[in-house]
Amino acid sequence: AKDLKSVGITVGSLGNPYFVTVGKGATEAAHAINPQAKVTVASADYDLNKQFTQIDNFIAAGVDMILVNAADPRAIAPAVKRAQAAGIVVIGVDVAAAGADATVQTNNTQAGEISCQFLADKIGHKGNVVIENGPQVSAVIDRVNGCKKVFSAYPDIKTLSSDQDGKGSRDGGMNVMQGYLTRFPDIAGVFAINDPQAIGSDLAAHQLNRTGIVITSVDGAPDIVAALKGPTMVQASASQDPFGMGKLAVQTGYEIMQGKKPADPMILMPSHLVTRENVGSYAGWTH
Amino acid sequence: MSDISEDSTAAGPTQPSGGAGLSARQLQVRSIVQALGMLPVLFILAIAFHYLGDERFLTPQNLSIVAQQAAINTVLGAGMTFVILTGGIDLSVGSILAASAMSALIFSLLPGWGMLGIPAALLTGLGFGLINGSLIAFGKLPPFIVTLGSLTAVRGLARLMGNDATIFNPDLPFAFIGNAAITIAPGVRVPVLAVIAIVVILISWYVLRRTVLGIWIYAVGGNPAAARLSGIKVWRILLFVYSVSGMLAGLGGVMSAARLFAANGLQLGQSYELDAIAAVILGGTSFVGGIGSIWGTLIGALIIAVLSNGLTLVGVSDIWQFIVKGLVIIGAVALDRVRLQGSART
Amino acid sequence: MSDISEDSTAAGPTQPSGGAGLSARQLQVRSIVQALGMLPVLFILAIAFHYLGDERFLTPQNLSIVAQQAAINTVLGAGMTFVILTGGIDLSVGSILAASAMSALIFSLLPGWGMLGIPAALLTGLGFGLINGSLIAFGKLPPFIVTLGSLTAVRGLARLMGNDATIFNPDLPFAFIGNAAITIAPGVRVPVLAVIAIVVILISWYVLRRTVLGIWIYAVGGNPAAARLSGIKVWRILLFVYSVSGMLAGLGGVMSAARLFAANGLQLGQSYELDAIAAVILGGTSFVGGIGSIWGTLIGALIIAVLSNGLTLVGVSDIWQFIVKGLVIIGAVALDRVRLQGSART
Amino acid sequence: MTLEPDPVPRLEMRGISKTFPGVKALNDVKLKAWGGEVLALMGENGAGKSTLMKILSGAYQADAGGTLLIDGKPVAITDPIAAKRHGISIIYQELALAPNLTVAENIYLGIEPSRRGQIDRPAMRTGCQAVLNRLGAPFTPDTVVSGMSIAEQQLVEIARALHTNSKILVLDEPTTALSSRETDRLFALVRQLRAEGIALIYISHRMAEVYELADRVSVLRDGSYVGTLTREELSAEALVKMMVGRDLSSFYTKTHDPHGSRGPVLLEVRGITDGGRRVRPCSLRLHQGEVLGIAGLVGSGRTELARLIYGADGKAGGEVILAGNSVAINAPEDALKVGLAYLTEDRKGLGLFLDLSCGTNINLGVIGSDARAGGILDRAAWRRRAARAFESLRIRAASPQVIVGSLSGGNQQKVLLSRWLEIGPKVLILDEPTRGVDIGAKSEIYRIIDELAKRDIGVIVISSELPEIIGVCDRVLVMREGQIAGEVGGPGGAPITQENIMAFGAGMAA
Ligand SMILES: Nc1ncnc2c1ncn2[C@@H]1O[C@H](COP(=O)(O)OP(=O)(O)OP(=O)(O)O)[C@@H](O)[C@H]1O
Ligand SMILES: Nc1ncnc2c1ncn2[C@@H]1O[C@H](COP(=O)(O)OP(=O)(O)OP(=O)(O)O)[C@@H](O)[C@H]1O
Ligand SMILES: [Mg+2]
Ligand SMILES: [Mg+2]
Repeated sequence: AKDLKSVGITVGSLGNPYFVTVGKGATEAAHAINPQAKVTVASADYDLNKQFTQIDNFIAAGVDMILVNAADPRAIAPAVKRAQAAGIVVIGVDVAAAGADATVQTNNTQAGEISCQFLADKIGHKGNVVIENGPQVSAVIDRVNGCKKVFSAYPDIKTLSSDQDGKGSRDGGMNVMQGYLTRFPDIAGVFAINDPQAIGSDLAAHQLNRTGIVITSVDGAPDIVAALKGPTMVQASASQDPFGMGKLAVQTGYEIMQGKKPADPMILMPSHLVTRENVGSYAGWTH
Repeated sequence: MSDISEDSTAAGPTQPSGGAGLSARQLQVRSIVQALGMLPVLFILAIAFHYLGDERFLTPQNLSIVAQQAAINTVLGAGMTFVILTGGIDLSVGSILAASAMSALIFSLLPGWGMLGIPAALLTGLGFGLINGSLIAFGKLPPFIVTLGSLTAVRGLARLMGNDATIFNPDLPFAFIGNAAITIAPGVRVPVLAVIAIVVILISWYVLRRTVLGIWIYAVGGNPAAARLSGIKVWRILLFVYSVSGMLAGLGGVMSAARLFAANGLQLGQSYELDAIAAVILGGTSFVGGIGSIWGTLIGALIIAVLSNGLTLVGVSDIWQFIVKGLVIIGAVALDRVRLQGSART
Repeated sequence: MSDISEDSTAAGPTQPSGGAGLSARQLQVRSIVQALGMLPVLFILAIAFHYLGDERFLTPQNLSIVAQQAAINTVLGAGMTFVILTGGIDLSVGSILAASAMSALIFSLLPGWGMLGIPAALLTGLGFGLINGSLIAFGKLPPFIVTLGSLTAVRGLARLMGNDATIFNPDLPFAFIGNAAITIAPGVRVPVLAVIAIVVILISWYVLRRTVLGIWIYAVGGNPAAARLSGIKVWRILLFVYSVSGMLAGLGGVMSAARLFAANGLQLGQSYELDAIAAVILGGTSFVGGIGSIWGTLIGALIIAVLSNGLTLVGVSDIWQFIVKGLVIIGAVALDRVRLQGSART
Repeated sequence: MTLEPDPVPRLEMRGISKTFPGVKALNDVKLKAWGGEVLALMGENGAGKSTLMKILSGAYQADAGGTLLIDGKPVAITDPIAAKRHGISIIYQELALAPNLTVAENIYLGIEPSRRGQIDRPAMRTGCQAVLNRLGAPFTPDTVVSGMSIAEQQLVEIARALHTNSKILVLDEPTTALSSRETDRLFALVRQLRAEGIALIYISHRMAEVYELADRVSVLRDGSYVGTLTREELSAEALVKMMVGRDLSSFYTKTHDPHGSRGPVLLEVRGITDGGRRVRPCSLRLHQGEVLGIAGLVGSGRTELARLIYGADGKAGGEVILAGNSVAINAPEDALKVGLAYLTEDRKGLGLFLDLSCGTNINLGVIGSDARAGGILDRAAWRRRAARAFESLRIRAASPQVIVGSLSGGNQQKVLLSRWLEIGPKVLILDEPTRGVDIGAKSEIYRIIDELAKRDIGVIVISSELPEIIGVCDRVLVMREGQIAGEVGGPGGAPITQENIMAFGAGMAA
């Protein structure tokens, strides 16, 4: 059997704790296979050039496996090919990577759907909603599409805006939400593309003494757990399992190294909704 | 050869007979015009946004939001003004803000001692500022490179402090800093963040205009060699300005932590340095050093905040926000230039 | 900085009798030392990474990767050198690179005319450079603000060009630029990207050192007022340097497009300006203008690439990469300063 | 003015050496100065005078081995503050002001009156005004330095040095930009300070000033001490011989035809004005082969007039006619194109490229026209011209590759002058052409002016040094308050004398 000596991981941004957790899951899986295995996690900051460079560096460093969270699912293809030519197994994580041996990702469209379905139900299928967009990466685009699909099913739900970038961060979400709240006197619900934005939006609403807004998002991050338990307007988050994702990616990659290809190279991890009701039993990101 | 020279001077030494340089009065006027130079731009923007945005811009509530959004950049810009007045630059403020916010949150989690988060953040900022300043003052290294280095290194440290995760504290003991507002008149509430920013501006103004230190800062920026020959300890001035900039970045960290209840070593403060520098330069402070005022920086920071807030309010899409913002920044200085035309010699 | 440097042997008509300035020989040595100043740093880094990284660093394959990684930054740095030599700055290169790469890809998709992508990108870059240059040369606006404005505005345009999506072309007609290598000796293959970078450096060197234009660029940077009084058309020089910087950013766009087969208006080229400026300043070019050399920029760009590549190779974690990178940048200039000590005038 | 036979000099420097990277600027120099005397320090450009004084003021550190005694006690001067503490004040040759600050702020820089850190501006203003009054300076304490002319800035420097009570006052070429009125003022002050018992060290290249003021003269040559002459021993020949190491014959030589056969009018300026801010409508004519002087008090607008003619500043009205053709001059390059050149009075600020080599500075005006096709430098021409300039102006530098910033002031001036000589202009305006230049070089520049006139070039000389104006010019215009107040010399005009010029300059003559 081929040995797993080192793994290279390149992710969109290590500033997002989500990807840090992916890295931890992958590290645990790698160490389970070979306690001496070296795992390097690099942050591409969503720059394809940087990501290519990192993959080249991994190739030069002679890793056995690369987990790539592609800055662009299609455009990553040449780099994937190069790595495979050097005999490296390439696994896409969180986002598809064209040409990769396999991809492990959350079903983002589904996540957007369940989050917005919950929102729609909570507001009684009518009223003004806002989709607080984020950096245009495929995961975000999928969530927004999933969400839009749900909203469009209800003629009484009106989407006021979906073209503002909350930058995926708390203060980005807060600033954008402040604008929304000033602009729109009547908002029933807000779907934020990730948890930090949702919390930022909640902070903004609190500050402006606006109540009764239903906020939902996607991620199930540690801080949303606290938010769901506390006095916030955040009602639900479609959870992802980054730790499990990293683990599964390495395990899948290791099997491919041993010659066992998965039946479907696209492995979708379903998202579960974490709500105020079930948050007590939610295990969170770190297993 | 001195037969006629006596009486001609009797005409009075104070007489700017024919040609002396600009008088202080003129200069003061010019400097005020320059500092307030961008005020018209600010007003035009505000009015435009008000009418384009369904008259929602100039409401007390929204103005308080704008003030809040401008506050952190104003504080960073004040520190940056000190630095740029000496002819330097500080690229590391965004990273220092992130590290200080991390400090603030880490200490805020100490049971019973949560308020320690504030001094911890200030000291973190001051510490990094001192390191920057020492390298520049004693090592005589170029400020751009030193602070570019610490932009990178401090960013790493900030991430290390939180183990690359977001630290959050929903029960932040100093949350009022980021969220409370002070009622200064019936119905007029000023956010604490904005009050802090105004206090920082006032102190900066006092230091720059009313103290010896202020003159020395201007002198070092105007002609470092002359300052040195006058016996000014240039290294002290440099140490001071970078420390101030660091400490104010630390204050920015406290403000940001208090506003968000959370901090993240990687994301927080990314490219804040550009906004701070933009505020300073929009405010008419010169990159070569020695010329500029703190009021300009305040107005510059307000313009930037008004732009972001107003464009969102009007519903301009994110893409067009970029384009419009860029053009307005250029347009603002261009306008300023047209207004001040013909005041410079070669 | 001895501008016409070769014949220091032709002992001048006057003798260095007693009190004269530095001799030409000394000056030349100093200037070479300055330009090559960072070479030792480069060597030390390379050797350290080689031994820390299981002897993988100094392999032909890895060196070719490093060369490739340094290539784009070198090209941007060359343009930036021109700009900084005149005392200016160009913050917009990253955005221009993104917009040009978008142009390259959009045109590359025209059936049968795909090669048009190259001139399209170059012209896009040149166009934006010309706009920057015009605002600075004719509008007399501060370069920092103008290019900060275009950093933002051009970024928006780049996103607009691709409708905020990635444009992808797997059959890029000029893919060889980003992927092929030229065999210059048996077993020694140099990536085309690196060849382009070297050619750009050579041409820049020629322009700066062997043409009238080059001397004018140094003159404008050294003393713009004197340059004007000497009859140099300062506006032309400024227009030229910003156009060059824009066009080279366009070339960078072609290189990036060819390497990635794709371009994205939002993500591509983010904060590349900082890397380019860092390369220039690490290379010993002075921010105030008038002093510096293109070779220094090359070495600066190589140091930055070696650092990124080496740290990953050695398996340093992302956080520590930040910290180490920052410290090495500061350490490098500090070392340089120690080496050159005692050569500064009051 | 007899010297008290005080056995202990106020200041004694012994065995002072100073090495810059690549240059030994001073070699085992000694110097003594007593209180109540004016010691003139003389020497050619680059002899090391300024360097010696900068060591005294703490701006430079001498090489190890020298000693410095004040009132017989050895002292260590490690920085400018230490020098101030020992009562040493200095007026630097190269202006050392912060241009963005006001006069008062500059004068008090480093010694601001303050109460608990807060500056006492009224005290500063009053103190400053008092010194300005003593100097008769034509500006206020609140004037910002960056808008002032070089002469005015020099007055600020002087005011700064005078305003502290010092035991030793060094004046390094304080009068290079001053006209006779300010100079007289300054001299009166110097005499007064001497009477108060202060030791004054006075550096100048103007013989007349040295004769007038000096009690003793010490001479440096090539960084070494040559000797000291007392007042009784002082003679031009002896001094020149000590400084230059050879005899220097005639000083002002006029071999061109002053005005016997006047050439045609080369340059005519009609009613040029900047709108009345600095220059009210001025008209003048310059003949072929004529040397036209422009005299006037500091701030009378001479520089501004020249800059208007040259196109350096925008004019509000007026016409420039060259060789009978009206020419449109809107920028310096337009002036250069028609053969009109202007040498600035501010060589560091507006003239030289301090970080570029001497050769490039010399060639800067002509590299464009020398260049081979495609703008490629003609390096042979570069070397040829640089070598020629070095030879003809006796520029003291190791080679043309040396950066100009490391040269002494006088040599820098020669480099700048040769830039304009190389372009071969038809009309050359020289603004304070001999600022800070030693006698050898001065006579060289006078010879060149004469030479230019002989080649039918029209030369305008703006100078604050009346002997110079009188010595080299054929005709002199006198400016006052932005206008041409009168004319002396020329065929049928009043003779060129100090009295005549000053009468117009001060507005005494109708
Ligand atoms: N850029 C400027 N801004 C404001 N005032 C100026 C400027 N330049 C010159 N002046 C003033 O204009 C007057 C005329 O200056 P100018 O330099 O022409 O005088 P000048 O006769 O050449 O005397 P000198 O050069 O000896 O001072 C001076 O009083 C000077 O202070
Ligand atoms: N900072 C410096 N670095 C290198 N060389 C210097 C420096 N300062 C002065 N020199 C050199 O030292 C020598 C003496 O210069 P200094 O300025 O003392 O001459 P000076 O006698 O004052 O001449 P001048 O009459 O022209 O003012 C010159 O050769 C000069 O080039
Ligand atoms: Mg001197
Ligand atoms: Mg003058």
